[in-house]
Amino acid sequence: MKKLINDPADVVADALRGMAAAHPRLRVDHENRVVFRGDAPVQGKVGLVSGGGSGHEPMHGGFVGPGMLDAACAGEVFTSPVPDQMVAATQGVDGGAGVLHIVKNYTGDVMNFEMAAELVAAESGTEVVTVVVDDDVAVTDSLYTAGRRGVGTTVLLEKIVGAAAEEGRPLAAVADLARRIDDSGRSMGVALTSCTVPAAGKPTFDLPEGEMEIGIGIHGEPGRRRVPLAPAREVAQMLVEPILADREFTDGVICFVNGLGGTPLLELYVVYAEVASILEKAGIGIARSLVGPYMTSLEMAGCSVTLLQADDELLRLWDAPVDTPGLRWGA
Amino acid sequence: MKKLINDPADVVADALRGMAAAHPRLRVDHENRVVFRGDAPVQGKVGLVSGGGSGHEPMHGGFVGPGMLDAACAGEVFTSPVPDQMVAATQGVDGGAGVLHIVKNYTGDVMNFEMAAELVAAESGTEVVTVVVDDDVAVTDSLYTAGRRGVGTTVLLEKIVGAAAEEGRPLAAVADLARRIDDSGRSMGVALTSCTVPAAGKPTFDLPEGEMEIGIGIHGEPGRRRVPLAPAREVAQMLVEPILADREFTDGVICFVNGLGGTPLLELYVVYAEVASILEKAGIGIARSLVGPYMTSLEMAGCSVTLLQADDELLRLWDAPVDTPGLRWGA
Amino acid sequence: MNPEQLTAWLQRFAELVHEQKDELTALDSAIGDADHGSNMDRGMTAVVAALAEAPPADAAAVLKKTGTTLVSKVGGASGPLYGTLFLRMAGAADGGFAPALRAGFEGVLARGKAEPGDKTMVDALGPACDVLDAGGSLAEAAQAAADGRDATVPLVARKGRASYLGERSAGHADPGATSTALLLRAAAETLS
Amino acid sequence: MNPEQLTAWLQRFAELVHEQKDELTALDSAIGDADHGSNMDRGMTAVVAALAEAPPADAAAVLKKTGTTLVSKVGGASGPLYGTLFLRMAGAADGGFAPALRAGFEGVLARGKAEPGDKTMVDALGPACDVLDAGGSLAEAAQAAADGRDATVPLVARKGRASYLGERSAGHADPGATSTALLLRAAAETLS
Ligand SMILES: Nc1ncnc2c1ncn2[C@@H]1O[C@H](COP(=O)(O)OP(=O)(O)O)[C@@H](O)[C@H]1O
Ligand SMILES: Nc1ncnc2c1ncn2[C@@H]1O[C@H](COP(=O)(O)OP(=O)(O)O)[C@@H](O)[C@H]1O
Ligand SMILES: [Mg+2]
Ligand SMILES: [Mg+2]
Ligand SMILES: [Mg+2]
Ligand SMILES: [Mg+2]
Repeated sequence: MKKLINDPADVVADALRGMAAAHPRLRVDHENRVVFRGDAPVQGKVGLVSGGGSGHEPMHGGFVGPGMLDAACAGEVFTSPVPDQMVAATQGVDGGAGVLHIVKNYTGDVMNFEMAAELVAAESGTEVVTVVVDDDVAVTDSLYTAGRRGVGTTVLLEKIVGAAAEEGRPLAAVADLARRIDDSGRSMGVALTSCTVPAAGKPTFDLPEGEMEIGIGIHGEPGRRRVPLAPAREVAQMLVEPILADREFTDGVICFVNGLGGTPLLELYVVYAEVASILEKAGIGIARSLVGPYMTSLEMAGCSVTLLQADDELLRLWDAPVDTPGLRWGA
Repeated sequence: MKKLINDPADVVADALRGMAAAHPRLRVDHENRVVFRGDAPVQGKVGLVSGGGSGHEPMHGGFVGPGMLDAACAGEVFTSPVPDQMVAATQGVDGGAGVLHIVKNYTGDVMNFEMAAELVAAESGTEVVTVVVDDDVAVTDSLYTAGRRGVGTTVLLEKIVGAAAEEGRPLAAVADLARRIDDSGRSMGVALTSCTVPAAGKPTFDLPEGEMEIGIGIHGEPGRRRVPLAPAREVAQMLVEPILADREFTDGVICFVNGLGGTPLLELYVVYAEVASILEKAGIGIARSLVGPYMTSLEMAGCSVTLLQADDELLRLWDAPVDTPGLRWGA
Repeated sequence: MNPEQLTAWLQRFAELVHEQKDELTALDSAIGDADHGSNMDRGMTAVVAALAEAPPADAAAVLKKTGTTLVSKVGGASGPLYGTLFLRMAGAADGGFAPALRAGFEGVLARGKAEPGDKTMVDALGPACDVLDAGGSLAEAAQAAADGRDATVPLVARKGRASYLGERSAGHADPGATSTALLLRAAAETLS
Repeated sequence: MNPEQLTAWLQRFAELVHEQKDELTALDSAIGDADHGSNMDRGMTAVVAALAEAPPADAAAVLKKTGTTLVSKVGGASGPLYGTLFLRMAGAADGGFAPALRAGFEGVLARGKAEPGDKTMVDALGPACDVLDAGGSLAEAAQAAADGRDATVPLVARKGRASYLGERSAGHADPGATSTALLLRAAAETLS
C-alpha cells in the first residue's frame, strides 16, 4: 500500500486537521469529526447536514459552506459516521428552521442517520426531515437488494438544495425539492482499478490488466459485471445506455462526469466528449456540466456519469452562488 | 495500461473536444489545439499565453478564462506544443497591449516558445515578452543542468498575473510581476508511483512497493533520490526542508499542496496538515492555501508542495475574481 | 449472568475479533467494502476499554455500555446492528442469557429488516437463539452460529452492501455472520 | 544531392525510427519522460507524408519541408532541434551533404546550446560531421555516430531533461543521440 498518510488509524483525524488549517472559513469539530460552516447555525435557514464514510473527498466535507451544506460528518474510511456525530451536526446547524439530513442509500448510513434522528427527536425540539439519495442504475432490482445506492446525484442535489435553503425556503419545501432531484437523477460508474482501504492495507478487489468493472459503487464494492477494457467511446455507451433506459430524459440536463480518484482529468474530458456526443444523438441537450473528481473512491481509477433532468428552477439554483472548498462560483 | 481513452494518438484531440463541450465559455481551436477565452482578444488588455505538454490538467487549458490565461496551447502528452500553436495563440489574444508568454523551464518548452516568438516578431507587430518559471528546488545545481524545472509556482503565477493583466496593467509591469513571483516561489515534489504515457503504454519508471521518489518532476522524469516510503509527517519534512533551505520565507505565504493525479484529496489534506505544522513551528504564517490536483502528472500518485512568499499586493491579486474551469472564485 | 462473566465474554469476543480482523476484512472485500474487520475491532477495543475504565455494577449496565459504545464507535451497518443487539439485551438482562439474546436478535431484525436467508448476521444469530430457546447449551448454540455462517456461503445476498452483487455474492461467507459466530464462540468459552 | 535520394534517406530514417520507436521511448523512460520514440515517429511519419503529397523539386526544398514539418509536428526538445538541423541543411544544400550536415549541426548547437559531452544528440552528430569533413564515407560517419551514441552511456547529462537526474543519468544511452545514429545509418544506406 502506497499512501501519503501517517497511521491508517489516524487518516480521518489527520485529514480533518488539514481541512481546518486550509479552510479558515470552516469550523471543524475534531471531537465529533464534523465540518461546519464557520457561521453555523444560520438563523432562520434550514440546516443541511450530510455525511458518510471518508475516502470520497471532496464529498461531503468539501461541500460545506454558503450555498451548499451547513455540516458534514466524516466517518472512518468507507464506514458510515455514527449517530453521535450526526446529532452534534444537527444541533450545531439548527437555526430554528429545522434540519434536512441528506443520506446516501447504504444500509449503514441509513441506520445511523435513523438512530441520530431518533436521538434528536428524544432530546430536543429540532425538526429533522431525512431524504435518501438512491440514483445508481447499476443496481437493477431493488426488491432483492438494499435498494439503489446513492452516488453522483448526491453532489448535484447538495448544490441545488443548498441554494434553495440559502433562499430561505422552509424545511418541507427544501425536502420536497431534494426528493424531486433524487427522482430526476441517474448514475452509473466504471472502475479500471481497485482502491485500497488504508486500514485493510491491500486492494479491495483484484482487477486484472485488460478488465474493468461496470456498475461499480464508490466503496470498492464489486459492480454489475466484469468486461474487457474498451475504448472510452464504448465505455461511455455502457454507462449512458442504462441511464437512458431507466428514465426518460429530455432536453436540458445537467451532465456530470465524475472521476473516482485515480483517473486523470485528461481522461475525464475524453469521456465527457463521448457522453456529450451520445446525448446529442439522442436529442438530449446539455444545459450545464460538471467534470472532475467530486465524489471519489480513494485512488480508484474510473469514472461515473450522472444525468440530472433539470428545468428552469433547478438551473437557476444550480447557477446560484456557492462557496465551498470543493465547488465554488459566484462567490 | 488502463486508461479511459480511445486511441492513444487521439487523446489530446479527444480531451479538447470534451473541454469545448463542457465549457461553452471557452473557445477551442481544434486545428491548432489552443484553448481561448471565449471573448479573446480582450482589447487593451495584455494577453497571457501559456501551454505545455498535456497530461497536467487542469493546467493549462483549465486555467483559461477571465482573471487568468487568455489562451493555452496543448502539446502531446508530456511534449511541448509546437511554435505554430503558440503563434496562433499569440495572435488570437493580442488586444493591442502585447502578449506575455508564460513558459515552464523545460528545454523543449523554452525552444518552441522561442521559435514562436521569433515567428511572431517576423510576421506581425505584436509585442511578446517571455517569462520562464523555474521554481523546482529538487534541481540543485543549475550550472550543470538545464536549470530548475517550472512546477507548482506556475499555477499561482498564472492566477496572480492574470489578475494584474485584468486590471489593465501594461506588458512590462505584468512581466515584472511574473518574474517577481517566479523569484518568490519554490516547490518540491514526491512520487509514490509512476505515470504511464498513453503512447508509451507502460509505466515510465518502476517504483517498487515500499519506495518513493523524492524530487520528482511532473513528467515522470526521475527525481533526486529514491528512499523508503515514510509517514506523511516525514514526507512533508522532506519536501518543506529543501524549500526553506533554498530561500528565506517570512510570515504570509501562499501554501499550495498539489496532487500529482493519483493521490486522493484525503491524503493531500493529511500532507497539508503536516506542512502547516512545520511552517507554524518555523514561524511562517500561511496567508492563503490551495489544496488539490491542479498540476498533475497523469495518474501519478504523489504530491508537491509550493511556497510563495506573498505580500499585500500579491494577496489582493490572488483574491481577485477568477473564472476558469480549474480555479474559480468571485465570479 | 453476572457483570464479570459478561465482561469476560466481551473481552474474549474482542480478542477473537482482533485475531480474525484481517479475515473479516477479507470476507468484506469479496462482497462488500473491506471494513468489517476494522469496524468490529475498533468497536470491541473501545468496549473493552470502557468496561475496564469504569466496571459497571450489574449485567444490564455491562450490556448497555457495550451497546452504546458500539453505536458511537463503529458506524457502518455493523455499528447500529451490534449496538442494537446489546442495547436490547440490556433491556432483557433480568431473564438470563437466552431470553436476552433473543431480545437482542429481535432488535437486530427490527433495525435491519433482514430476513433469514438474506445472507446477513441474522443467519448466524437466529439459529443460535433457536438452540438456546430449545434448551441447548452455549456450545451447541456456538455450533449453530458457525453452521449458520457456513450456510451463508452459497446464498445470494438480499440486504446490506453485498446485495448489490446479486448472484456474484454467492460463494463467500457473510462477514457479519462470521463475526456473530465468533460472538457465540466467545460465549461458549466464557459463559458455560 | 538530388531530391529523390534525400527523400529515400528520409523515408529510410522514418522506417528505422518507426521500428525502434519503443526502444527510443524506453531510453527516454530511463532518463527522461518517455516520449522520444513517439515524438520522432509522429514527426517522421508526417515528413514522409508531406514529401509524398507534393514532392519538392530540389534538394533544398526537400530539406526545408522536412524541417518545417518537424518543427510543426514534433514539439518537445527534439522538434526544434531536428527541425533546425534540416532547415539549416536546406540553407546550405548547394555545397553537398557534408557541408550541409555541418551547417545543420551548427544550427543544433545554436538552438540547444549544448556542448560535446553534455549527453545529447550533439554527441552523435558532431563525430559524424567530423568524419565527413575529413573525407570519410557515410558508412564511416554512421559508425562515428553510433560510437558517439555509445559514448553517451557513461556520461552525466548536462542539458535537456536528463540533466535533472545528475549522476543517475549515467549508465543509459541518450535517446536523441540514438535517433541521430539512426539518421546517419539511414544516410549510409541510401546516399552512398
Ligand atoms: N439489513 C441488515 N440486517 C442485518 N445485518 C445486516 C444488514 N445489512 C448488513 N448487515 C450485516 O452487516 C455486515 C457488514 O458490516 P460492515 O462491513 O461493518 O458495515 P458496512 O456494510 O456498512 O460496510 C454484513 O456482512 C451483514 O452481516
Ligand atoms: N539543449 C539540447 N541540445 C541538444 N540536444 C538536446 C538538448 N536538450 C535535449 N536534447 C536532445 O533531445 C532529446 C530528447 O528529445 P525528446 O524526448 O523528444 O524531447 P523532450 O526532452 O522535450 O521530452 C535528448 O535525448 C537529447 O538528445
Ligand atoms: Mg463500510
Ligand atoms: Mg517530452
Ligand atoms: Mg463493510
Ligand atoms: Mg522526452
